[in-house]
Amino acid sequence: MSEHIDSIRTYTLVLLALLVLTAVTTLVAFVDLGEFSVVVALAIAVCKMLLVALFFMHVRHSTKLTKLVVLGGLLWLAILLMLTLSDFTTRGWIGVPGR
Amino acid sequence: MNTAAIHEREDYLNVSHGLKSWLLTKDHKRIGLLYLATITLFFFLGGLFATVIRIELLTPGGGLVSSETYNKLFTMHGVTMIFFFLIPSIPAVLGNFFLPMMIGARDLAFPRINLISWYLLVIGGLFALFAMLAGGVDTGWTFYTPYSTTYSNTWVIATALGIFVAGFSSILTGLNFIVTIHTMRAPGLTWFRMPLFVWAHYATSLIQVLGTPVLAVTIVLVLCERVFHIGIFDPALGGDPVLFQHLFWFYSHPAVYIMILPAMGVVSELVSTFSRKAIFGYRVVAFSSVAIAVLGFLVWGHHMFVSGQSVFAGMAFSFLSYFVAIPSAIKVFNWTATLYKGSISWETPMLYAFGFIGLFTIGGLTGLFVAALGIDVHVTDTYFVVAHFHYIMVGGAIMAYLGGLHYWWPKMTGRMYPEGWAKLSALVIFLGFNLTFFPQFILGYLGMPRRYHTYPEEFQVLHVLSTAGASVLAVGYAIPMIYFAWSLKYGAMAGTNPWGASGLEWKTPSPPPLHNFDTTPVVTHDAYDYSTVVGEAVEIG
Amino acid sequence: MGSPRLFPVQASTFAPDVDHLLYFLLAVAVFFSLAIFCSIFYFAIRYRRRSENELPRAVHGGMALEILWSVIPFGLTMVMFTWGASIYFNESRPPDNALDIYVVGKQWMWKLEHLGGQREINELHIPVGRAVRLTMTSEDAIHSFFVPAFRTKQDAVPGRYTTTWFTPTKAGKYHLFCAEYCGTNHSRMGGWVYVMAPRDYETWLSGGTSGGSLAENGQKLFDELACGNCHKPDGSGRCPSLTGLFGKTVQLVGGGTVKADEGYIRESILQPQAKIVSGYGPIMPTFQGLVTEEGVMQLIEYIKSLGPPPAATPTH
Amino acid sequence: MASEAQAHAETAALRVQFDTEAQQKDASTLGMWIFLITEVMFFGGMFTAYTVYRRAYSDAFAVASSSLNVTIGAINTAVLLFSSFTMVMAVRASQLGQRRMIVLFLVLTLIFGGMFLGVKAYEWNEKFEQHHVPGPSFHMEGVAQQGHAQLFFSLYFAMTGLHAAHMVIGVGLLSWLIWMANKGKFTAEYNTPVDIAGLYWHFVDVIWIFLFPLLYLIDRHLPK
Repeated sequence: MSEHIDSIRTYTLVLLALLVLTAVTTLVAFVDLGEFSVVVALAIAVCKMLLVALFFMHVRHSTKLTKLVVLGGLLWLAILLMLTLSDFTTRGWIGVPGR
Repeated sequence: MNTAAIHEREDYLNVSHGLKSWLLTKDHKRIGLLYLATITLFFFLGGLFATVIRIELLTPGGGLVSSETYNKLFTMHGVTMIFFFLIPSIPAVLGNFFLPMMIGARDLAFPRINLISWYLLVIGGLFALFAMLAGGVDTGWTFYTPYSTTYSNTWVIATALGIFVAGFSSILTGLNFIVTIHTMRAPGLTWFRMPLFVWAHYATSLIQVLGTPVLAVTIVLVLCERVFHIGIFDPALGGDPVLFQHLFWFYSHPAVYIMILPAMGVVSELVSTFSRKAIFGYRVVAFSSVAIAVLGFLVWGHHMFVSGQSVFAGMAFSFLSYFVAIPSAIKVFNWTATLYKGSISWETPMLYAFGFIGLFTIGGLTGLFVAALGIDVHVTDTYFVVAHFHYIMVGGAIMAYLGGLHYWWPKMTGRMYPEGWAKLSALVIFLGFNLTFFPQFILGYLGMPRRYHTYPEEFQVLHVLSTAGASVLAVGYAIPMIYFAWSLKYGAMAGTNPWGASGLEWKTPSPPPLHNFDTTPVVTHDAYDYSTVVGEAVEIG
Repeated sequence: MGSPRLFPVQASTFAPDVDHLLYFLLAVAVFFSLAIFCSIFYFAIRYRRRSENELPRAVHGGMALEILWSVIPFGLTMVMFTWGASIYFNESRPPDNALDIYVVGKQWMWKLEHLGGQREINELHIPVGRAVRLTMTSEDAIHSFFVPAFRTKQDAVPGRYTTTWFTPTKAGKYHLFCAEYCGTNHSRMGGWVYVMAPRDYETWLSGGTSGGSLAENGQKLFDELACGNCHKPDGSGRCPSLTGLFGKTVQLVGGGTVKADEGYIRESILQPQAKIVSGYGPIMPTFQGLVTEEGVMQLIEYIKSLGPPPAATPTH
Repeated sequence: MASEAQAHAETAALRVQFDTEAQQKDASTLGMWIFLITEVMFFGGMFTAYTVYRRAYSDAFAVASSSLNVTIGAINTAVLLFSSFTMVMAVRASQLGQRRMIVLFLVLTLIFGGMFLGVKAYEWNEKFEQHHVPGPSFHMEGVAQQGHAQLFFSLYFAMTGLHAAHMVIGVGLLSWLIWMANKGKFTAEYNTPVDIAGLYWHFVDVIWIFLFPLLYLIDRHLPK
């Protein structure tokens, strides 16, 4: 079994990065960014997710299949969100209640 | 098992004895049989509900049972048939039994999880049974809010919990299949040498794994609302009942493909074996299964054209729905083309396959009707839809399930069933089915709404026809029960390969040994290569 | 209705549209079904197994055929989609001059209210040849307003408005059903739609009401609830003037806009904080629980009656 | 594998259905990843509901969100991140076959997990005291549309509740792992259970990484 074993240093750096990002996302929430505050919050969350997935969950060293599974899962989540929103965002477009 | 001949050899049935050896088994074959017994019970329970429904509908005024009872009957018919019979039917019985054998494995990747899956189905089933015995549930199998959360006074919670638990059974089965197919194929068994049954189950498993959790969480939210009064879908708080429908159909539309894809897999095996020919366009058929699984996730909104969903979402969902029609059509064309210049044998499983193709064609084509926005507005929530999905689920999935059961029965039990009776019952089922459900298309277009206890008199003639068909259908379903049971003791001994089939499961004795194969097979040919099966072959065509 | 029939009566302008699409689909379905059935029968007999040792020659598919039988059905389905969607789009857009009727579904009856204040339960009287628009909601579970002869159906959803419309083309008496399962007496939640010659309809209208018109009742309710304390007609109150509001585009706090239609007004009465008009504070209390769905509809009609959308400057 | 492969005696390190340890490990890892995908979809349903309602009722959501204690939330996030770190260190120790270190890091993970749950329990309790629990007694200052704020808290409780339920399952898994590790069951050759339990734990962490900004950090800048 040729597992790739990361160094303690790597893991520590990832932890630090995660903590810093937590602090950033908390602080930036108090800044008025208008519409972008959601975008920034989510972008930071995605970065943190990537750090955890790539390093802590070893996706970095995983097989193509594992990566495909991860991407597939996220894609399906996107399908659920996008197609549901396709209803909620287009309500009222033709100006007839309930249509 | 009354002859000495079979006792000389150790197989999965006689390797150990006693109730405990079954209830704690990790053998995928025994678990398959446990499922078979379980879902057969649920099938007859669901059938019983259907029988009362059909008798009730003989008269327009509704004299046999009260409205409350009638509403519970159709709800419990749906819940039982969908969650406790159709969803587990082919995957959990035939898939469990034969998927590992078809890929030359000794078992599934996670035998213990496989057993847990069965227990989850049983536990879920007991919840649902409890609800039914305690007083029943009347929300319709769709559990639409706010009726299910606020207005129904029936056993919604127990039933929903049952479905929740059974959902995890389905998830774990799918997970097990995917991992097994990825990691446990016999040497030489490349993806494009796999039988189409395996491809179909792979696609099915994707849906089980990706869709079922959304149903689970939706049920959790409904339960939260009903039990703790924290309203996620409650209009009084500004919640949107249509959101529930989105989440529900995100699973429940693909769930139709959980039922029909394995059926298509079975039919591919049957058509190939009984015409002794490789499936025409093997790769196209294999990919079409995956395409159906993927595209099936993009179309759920077509259940909601009149729900208050936006016009544009409705159009998008209608558009996407037509894409899923194409891979289904391709399969039908390819099966038909496979028959061309084949060597076609008219044994019972093949009759079921013919029945499947015919009924699925009608069910599929009427699917085009209900996907057309203009028509769906008129026919949604009418008997047209009822007829359409019964053509898919009963005419499709159950025909294939019975076909598969007949086909693999000799392998599972080591015994043949009586061919004459089997042919007769196949014919009776086909005729009874059409008589039951064809009139419902007409009823639906005339405007007869579904889930109606009473109805205007002008619909009575068609309802009577339908009930007449249902009684024929009931007889058709009873016959196999009897002769299958009979065959366990009196059936002729089945050889290793009674049909001259090509799959790996036919290269090991009937019934198979505990670990399926004495030595792991090595695959050197494509699927459906009959040149090695037929001795002294006479080439035709 | 006489002898058993295969197709329902056509009694609205949509009915023939829908039926024509159905005929097309039927033709396609029959063609493909027959093609498949006949092929299977023919092959199954022509190529039946004659000896146990037969081995058909393996055929490994033909891409040309696969493409052919993918592309042709796909083309046909796109015709179905376009055709069906265009009917649906029509069904979604009521004409401006349509006759307005308000519908409230509740377990287990349909309550319908005409602009003149005539109320009906499980019956709807409408004139032939005139577009009718239904604005619907539900007081409890989801219901669905279904008239097979018109080929229309629309869910009535609690908490919001939905709309459907039709133009009856043939006088007569047609079934009205609830098509969305709603509990015990779901199958009895229905009645009749009476399509009448215009003159009969006028007669019916004049004999049908005792109270005032919908707008008049709305005005009474408006006064009872003291809405006018804040919503002063000249705009001097703490809340926006409602004169000429209906149909106008409203500027909201935060920069958005919304069209003042039935849905918006309903929301503003029951959930006033959801959309705040630009220049005003979120001070209006909710009237949820104080006004029935029918009351809300009367208020809407009253607000509609406060003049057409002004062509020029709106009040401040 | 050799074609002559036959069934062998079953051990934890090599179950009877597999031919090699590598095959078994691949299967277990893939199995866990697929399970995590189902979890993504499970939480996905709630994220969808959240998105729909936040879009519709952004004002009420902002006020309701701001009533949550952001300091506690941020600290709890950090606690969970620490637990992920100790978990990955436990996995590393198991890859190196260091029995004592596996136990140590698993115990640390367990402690951090327990802390997180403790803080969560404190926060929920606070909600009960403040009448921020959806239901007839719900009341929230500063929101005219009580229903919309209730929707926020319904989602808050559903999402954090199910997240906590996953944590509790994780704590159970950790306890079992600690017991097994202490018995010396895991070696450099056989450490799959630690590995896949680690995947699960990190996944639960990732869910929280999204829950934190979505629930605690909506428009904090707005004047209240």
